[in-house]
Amino acid sequence: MAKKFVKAFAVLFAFSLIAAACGGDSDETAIENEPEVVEEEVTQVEEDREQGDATGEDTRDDMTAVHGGRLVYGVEADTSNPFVPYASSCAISCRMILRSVSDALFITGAGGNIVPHLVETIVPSADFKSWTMAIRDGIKFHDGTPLDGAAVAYNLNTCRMSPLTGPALSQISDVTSDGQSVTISYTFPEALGPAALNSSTQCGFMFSPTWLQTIASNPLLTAEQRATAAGNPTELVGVGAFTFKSYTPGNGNSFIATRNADYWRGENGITGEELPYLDEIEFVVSVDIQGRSNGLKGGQFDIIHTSNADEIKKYEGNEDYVLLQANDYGETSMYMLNAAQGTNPYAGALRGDPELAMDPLGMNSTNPMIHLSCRKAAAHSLDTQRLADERGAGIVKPANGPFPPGSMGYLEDTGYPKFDIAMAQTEMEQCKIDSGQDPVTVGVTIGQDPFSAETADLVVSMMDDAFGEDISVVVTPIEQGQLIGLALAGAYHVMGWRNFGGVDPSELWYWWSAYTASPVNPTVPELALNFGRFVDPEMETAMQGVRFNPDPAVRKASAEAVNRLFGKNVWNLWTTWTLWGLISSPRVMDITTFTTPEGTMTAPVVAGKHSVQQIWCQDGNCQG
Amino acid sequence: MKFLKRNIGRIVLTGLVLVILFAWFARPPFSWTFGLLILVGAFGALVTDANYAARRIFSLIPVLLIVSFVVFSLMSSLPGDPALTILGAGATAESIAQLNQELGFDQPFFNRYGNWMGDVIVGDLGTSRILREDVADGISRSITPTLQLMAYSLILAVLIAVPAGMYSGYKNGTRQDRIISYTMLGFLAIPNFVLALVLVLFLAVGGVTIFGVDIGFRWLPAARYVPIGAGWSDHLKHMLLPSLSLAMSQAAVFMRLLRSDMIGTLRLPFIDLARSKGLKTGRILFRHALRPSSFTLITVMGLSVGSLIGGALITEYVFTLPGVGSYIFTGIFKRDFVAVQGAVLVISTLFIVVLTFSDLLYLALDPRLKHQSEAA
Amino acid sequence: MIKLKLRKRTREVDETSRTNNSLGLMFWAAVSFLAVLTFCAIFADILPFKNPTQTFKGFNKNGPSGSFLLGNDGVGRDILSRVVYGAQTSLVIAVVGTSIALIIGGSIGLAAGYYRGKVDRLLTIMLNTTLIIPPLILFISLILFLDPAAERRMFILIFTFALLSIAPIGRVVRANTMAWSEREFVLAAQTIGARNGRVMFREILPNVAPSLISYSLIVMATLIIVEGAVAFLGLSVPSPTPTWGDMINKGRPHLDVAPHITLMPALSMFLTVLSLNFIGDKLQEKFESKAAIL
Amino acid sequence: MAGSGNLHLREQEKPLLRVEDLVVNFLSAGGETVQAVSGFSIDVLEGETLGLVGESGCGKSTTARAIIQSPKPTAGSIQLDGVELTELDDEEMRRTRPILQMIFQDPISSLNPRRTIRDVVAEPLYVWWEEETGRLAIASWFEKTGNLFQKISSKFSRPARILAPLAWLSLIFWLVSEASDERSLETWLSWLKTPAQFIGFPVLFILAAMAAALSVVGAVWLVLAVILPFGVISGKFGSVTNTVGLTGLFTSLFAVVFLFFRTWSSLGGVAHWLSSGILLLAVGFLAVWSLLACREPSRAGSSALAVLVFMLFAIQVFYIVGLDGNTKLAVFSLSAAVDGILYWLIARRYKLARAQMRQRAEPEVKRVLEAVGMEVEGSLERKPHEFSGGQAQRISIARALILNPKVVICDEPVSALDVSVQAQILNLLEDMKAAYGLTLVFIAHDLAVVKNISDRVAVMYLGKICEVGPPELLYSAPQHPYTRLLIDAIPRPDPEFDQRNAVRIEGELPSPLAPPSGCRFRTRCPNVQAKCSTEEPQMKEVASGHYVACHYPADSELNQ
Repeated sequence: MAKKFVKAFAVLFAFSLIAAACGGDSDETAIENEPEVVEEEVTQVEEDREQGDATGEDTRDDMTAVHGGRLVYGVEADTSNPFVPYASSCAISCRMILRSVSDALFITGAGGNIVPHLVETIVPSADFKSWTMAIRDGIKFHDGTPLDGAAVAYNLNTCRMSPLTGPALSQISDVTSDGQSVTISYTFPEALGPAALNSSTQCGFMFSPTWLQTIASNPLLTAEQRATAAGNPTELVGVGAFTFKSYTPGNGNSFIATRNADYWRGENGITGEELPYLDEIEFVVSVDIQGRSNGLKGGQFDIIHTSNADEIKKYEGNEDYVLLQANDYGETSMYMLNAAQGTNPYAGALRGDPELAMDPLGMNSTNPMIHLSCRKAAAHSLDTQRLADERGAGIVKPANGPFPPGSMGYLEDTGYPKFDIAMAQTEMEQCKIDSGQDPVTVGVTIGQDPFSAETADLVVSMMDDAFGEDISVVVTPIEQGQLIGLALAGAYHVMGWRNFGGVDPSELWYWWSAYTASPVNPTVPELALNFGRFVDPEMETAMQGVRFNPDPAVRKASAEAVNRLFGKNVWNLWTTWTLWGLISSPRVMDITTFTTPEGTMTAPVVAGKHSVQQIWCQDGNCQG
Repeated sequence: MKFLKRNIGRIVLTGLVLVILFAWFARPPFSWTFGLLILVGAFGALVTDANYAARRIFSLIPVLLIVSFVVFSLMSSLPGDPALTILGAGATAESIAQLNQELGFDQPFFNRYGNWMGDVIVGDLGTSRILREDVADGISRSITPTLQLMAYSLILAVLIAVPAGMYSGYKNGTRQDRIISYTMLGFLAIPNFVLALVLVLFLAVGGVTIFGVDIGFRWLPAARYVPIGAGWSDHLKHMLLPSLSLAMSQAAVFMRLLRSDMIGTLRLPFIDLARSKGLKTGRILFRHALRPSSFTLITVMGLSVGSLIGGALITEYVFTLPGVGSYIFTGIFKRDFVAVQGAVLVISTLFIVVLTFSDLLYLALDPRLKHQSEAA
Repeated sequence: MIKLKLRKRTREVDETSRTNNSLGLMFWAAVSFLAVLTFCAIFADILPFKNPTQTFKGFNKNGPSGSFLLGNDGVGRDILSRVVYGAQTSLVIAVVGTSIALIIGGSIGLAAGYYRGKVDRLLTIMLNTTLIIPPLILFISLILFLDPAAERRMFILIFTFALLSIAPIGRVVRANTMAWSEREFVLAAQTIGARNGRVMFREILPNVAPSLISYSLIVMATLIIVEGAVAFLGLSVPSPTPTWGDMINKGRPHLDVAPHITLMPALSMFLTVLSLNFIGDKLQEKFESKAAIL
Repeated sequence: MAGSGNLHLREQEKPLLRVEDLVVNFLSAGGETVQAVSGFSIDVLEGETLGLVGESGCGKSTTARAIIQSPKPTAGSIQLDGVELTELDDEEMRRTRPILQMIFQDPISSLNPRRTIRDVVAEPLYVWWEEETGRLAIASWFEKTGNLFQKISSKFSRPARILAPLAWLSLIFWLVSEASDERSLETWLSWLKTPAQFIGFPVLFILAAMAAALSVVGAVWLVLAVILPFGVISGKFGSVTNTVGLTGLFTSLFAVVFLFFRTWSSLGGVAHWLSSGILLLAVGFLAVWSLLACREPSRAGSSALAVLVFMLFAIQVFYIVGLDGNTKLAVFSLSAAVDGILYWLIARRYKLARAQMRQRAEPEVKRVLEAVGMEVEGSLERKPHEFSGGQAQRISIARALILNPKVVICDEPVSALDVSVQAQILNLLEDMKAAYGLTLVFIAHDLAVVKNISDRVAVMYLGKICEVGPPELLYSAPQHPYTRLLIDAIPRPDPEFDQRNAVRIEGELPSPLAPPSGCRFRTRCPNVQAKCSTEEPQMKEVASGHYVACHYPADSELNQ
């Protein structure tokens, strides 16, 4: 239930088939009446939070935006270096940076639909195996290279060829371009199409091919080209509202970008708008939430983000600061369990080794969590309501599955084990037999910030209360950035984690698919997006219903089936639904309000991420 | 030459101050600054006692070799495959082997050490594959805040310790002495991370109320580093709290030393002579008693660099300063052994040089020592 | 005018030298504090302290109350018992670390100061090499590179602490030994045919011991602070074993709403370190003044 | 005048102490040579008292210390009862010390402030009795255990003393290794927290925590395994290198470093290589040491023991490296038990003997204290600083006398005392001399002091002898101008004699770094001639038993 888990490369695949296919015609997001009094606002937020649809919308009175100002954004981690999408383990802080220097092909609309942004129109072939996009004409990268079909194709191909992002794009068979149009071919009918390349995915962001060709790590380069490539993979050249100025890695250091006068939505651009308003934006890494919060109070930061509900709660009702909360499309906090054991015929079939062993080195064989009884025992012993109340300040809710309230697959009762010490002890007896251990020894890996560590203490104490001498829990704090590496390599037993944020369940297939569950082997790590490495044939069937069936009722039933499978097999120990908070000085305006050139409202906050082009400061001065 | 010899202490001190000022305004690479500092110190010592200084400087070479070896073997034994760490999760067996070859990890230990040392001697600390920058650049960048933090702390500590120590030594045994001594003893017992938290709570964050009285203030910033280039006052404001939290325990150490030395000095006959000449107390204290009482202080100031470096690491952590402590910390957690190796080597070298240097400075300030060392 | 002042000063000095011989109320207060703390730490299991890792539901961040004398921490644990059990960790690490350093540094210092010459030079170099890498940097490098998974944390902690304290203790012993070796009773002992070891341990060591012990107390105080710093960075003995530094670190997120979570361990660390320093100081003063008489 | 020559030595009479051509040079901090004593020769017959006088800094005390070999002189010969002291090794010299005692200038400084008078005076007895009893204890133990080491040499007390505490540790560690498991720290801490067990074993607590912290109890065993044999070996070979303590230190350092690397090597890589290297070094070191031991024929018995212990040690070390966890523990426990019992047995014998020592020494202590005129009642348990200077000097004399020495060197024993006490101490020394048949070398800077006590007086200047002779001749007819000046400087109650008219020594003593050429006194001599700067005067007899080293002694024609 630790709060600040680095999210994996959320190469998130969007979303609803129909909405995408129709190209975003629906403009259902009428601006709601804004509550006028702060108290009402608070009440409203509380209600939204209960429903799971706190959107993080900036509902303050609209004033006329003014130009100028320098915004300092305190972000939670220095999550990627370099930032080039094909090589980046890009978590939320990194995504914010990408959003400042570039734009994505598509963007998530306010209703969860997909809205074209750099793309003008999108047309699928009849069999949905090939999609053709028309790119807006006249957009230029910061270095003057025009954004045409070839540039888009080049960007997509770098991602496809990269060992890091390639597997997630494995269904693309070919990308061709002609003038401003790009055609993407798939190996099987893809109902979503390239709409997946929206602002939630790092590969949706476009960067200058001229610049990419100077980067030595570019997988499209030949060996000779690589030898002479001298570009810096952190000095991003995108199409965005801000141009790269400087980047120094490390805690306390920052990424600085200055206003792009030639932004395609600016006064010199093709739309003739006035974006962006800020002169400069600086993302300062401040790993420690107390450091960020103190910095905000001390005036060193103008805006910070956090998923620490305890800290968010402190700002609630504080009129000195603006607090925006978002938990729709949100992630779930959990203790991820490594279930690698036996063989994986699914991934094995792809590799020509049907007997593919999941744990060839026996690294996970001592993990009791490979036994269902142990997983159940652990789940029964966790008082998630108490976790939500004491660690989440009561403003988050205990989770029972990967789908939060409001989501398609959400269920009141998923069959996930409830807090019940008697049941837990019964299961533990079975667990001791299954695992052959007494006491049962579990290693828990968590982030090293004090809050997560304290939460882990609470969890350990709950298990102690339930099992006493029967269990021995060893907690290991690790730096946030390291967690992802261990998860990918499978070098953990239990890990504090936060994941599965997304608008539609189909986006989440690769987290749960047996095809993406690679064996545990840190010496030859293979990309395993299914970090828990569970192989669940029923899950495969259920996910196909979600992904390929256009019937909403079937999709909903399938998603619920997925949810129940998680409840039944206890692949993860759920704790709470994640709540994101954006806290800023009141001078910072329109923090999450963003519309496309066509005037379509976009989703304010998607799993903590929001747009920055539209932000402005009162009197053109963010510090006051 | 005679003038030189007689005033060598002053000349060296002036030289040092000039170098430091030059370093801050003209911002040369830190290696130059160090070189200059060492040169000035060595010059002072050479003029005073060439033999001794030369011996000290030459004796640095084996020490530095030991340090480099220790650092290198420590970092080489780190668990996990460095190539894998560098390449990240998507690495294949071939690419790991290739990178290992490229980085020379397939070579025997001593070959690697030799190669590394060869590079280090010409100032090339290697390239960090994880931070993707030259390690020397990274250290140059991050050492500035650390050195500033250490320098300000040292200055603050001296500013607090010297008057307090002198007064306390002068008033030895009185109530004032006891109050000052016990207060300083208290500061000695407060760990700097606790002091940092307390200072932030009361002086930076605000909103602390006790019985309805607001005792929290928002006078000073609690996070971030502002370079000198962005404005002196802003820079100093941002550095004040970190420096203060680091300085207090040092101040306590200095003050206690100065106090006991002062008590000793004030008992010496030449102080009575000065008194009998009718000099004012202040003049006696500052012009006559301070200098002979401050030699231990100077030595200990050199030694305190070690604890300052350690303290700076924690202070940087609490105050989000992008110093060399953060650099090492990040490097360690990201298993970026090239960066850590370089940074630890630089810091240790800095530490040793400062230690030696404080010895030499001591010599320059107090030429009597030359004779003492002969007599001993 | 000046003369008057002078006379006054002299009288004050006399007063202090008199008070130096009695240790004073503060000294005994410090000793009793440490005694109580040590007693509680040793007998924590027997005394009626609550389980330091038990989390009491609904008590999180509660202030001091009847059943929880120092209040509860962020997850409802009893701060009082955590402070006491934290003392266990701090004291064990500091005492064991200092003892090892005392044995090794003491013998090195004794040999260097007694034999002098080449032996002295060699041993001094050995001492100085332990000073090469700044303490905390060395420490963190060791911890993270030797044992990222905290399995042998206690060993590394003690080992490093001992390593860090050898040089200072060795130097003190060496200087003291040198001074005492000048005394003629050392020559007298050699003259009656005592072996070098006997001279060192029977004649010199008892004279060096008082200042050594008072200095060790100060070293111990420093170690407690360093252990706190390391725990504050989350690198000390793995959680949930309570340590003061860890408690301070974990209280940090709640500093504005529940400062007592941080304050209590910080205060106990402060008092312990203060007491150790104070006792060390006073003993040193006392022994020095006694040595001056001899 | 101060000159060379050994004419004054009495070859025919077989002196008890004979010093010939003694040279003592120091290196100053600046690297220059200080010539403290250059070519000093003297002899002392049995029962005779030699008075040695000269200014401060002339090398008297240096001579005295050179005689007792602390430090050894640069060159020259010192024979005590026919034994050449300069050729003895440290151990042999140590054994010779009881017959050659010394009384020091500063009575307070020469008594250890932390010990009672009883212990101060009895210490020499303790030293030698312990040697005796320790040797006996071990010898008898080895006899019992199969006659393996019958020829245990006489040098075995030290191991016993080291072994006493270590034996206990051995047992303790044996217990620890028996009781520990993987979570040994917790086990041990909880075990130790139980008061009854805790209070008795504070040391155990610390060490057990260490052991538990190491998680490899056997590893701690290694430290012991290294230190224990070295205790034995170094104790025996202390005399070979005189670096006993150093050896022990090196060994424990080896062990610590080895331990460190061993832990480290479990992580693989270069550390493993290093640890093997260090282990190899340590073992090699030991091997060389043992070989060295075997080469000394006089120590054959103890060498055999050394080899045995070394083998034991080597076996233990190799077991650690080669075995897996459980076997390792078993082997350790076993060897620990063997070692522990072995050492414990030796120590028990030793302890018993020691308990009686104080009691045995008491009559002896009382006897000498009474002999030097001290009030025995109530003073035995007092510390030196509770006595006056005169009393302290008496204690000092008692300590020197308790071993029944033949020769006592008195290094300015009265110059730090009040004049009234001086006479008492001088009388006491005369009495003692008579009572114990002592031979005294009495050093003073004051001619008046030695006048009555001495049978023969030698005058020293800048590291050389100027004049030697019986006091009656020397005082009445001093031949050397320096002697004359010294005698003139004695204050005398003769109203006729005007002190101000007496010839005075002018100028400072020249630096011993660069003594004057020729006659060393020439820079201050009132009668200096050209010859004095070129030629060094030789010792010549001016009257029977009266020798002088001067080109122009007082009785010579030139002076008349």
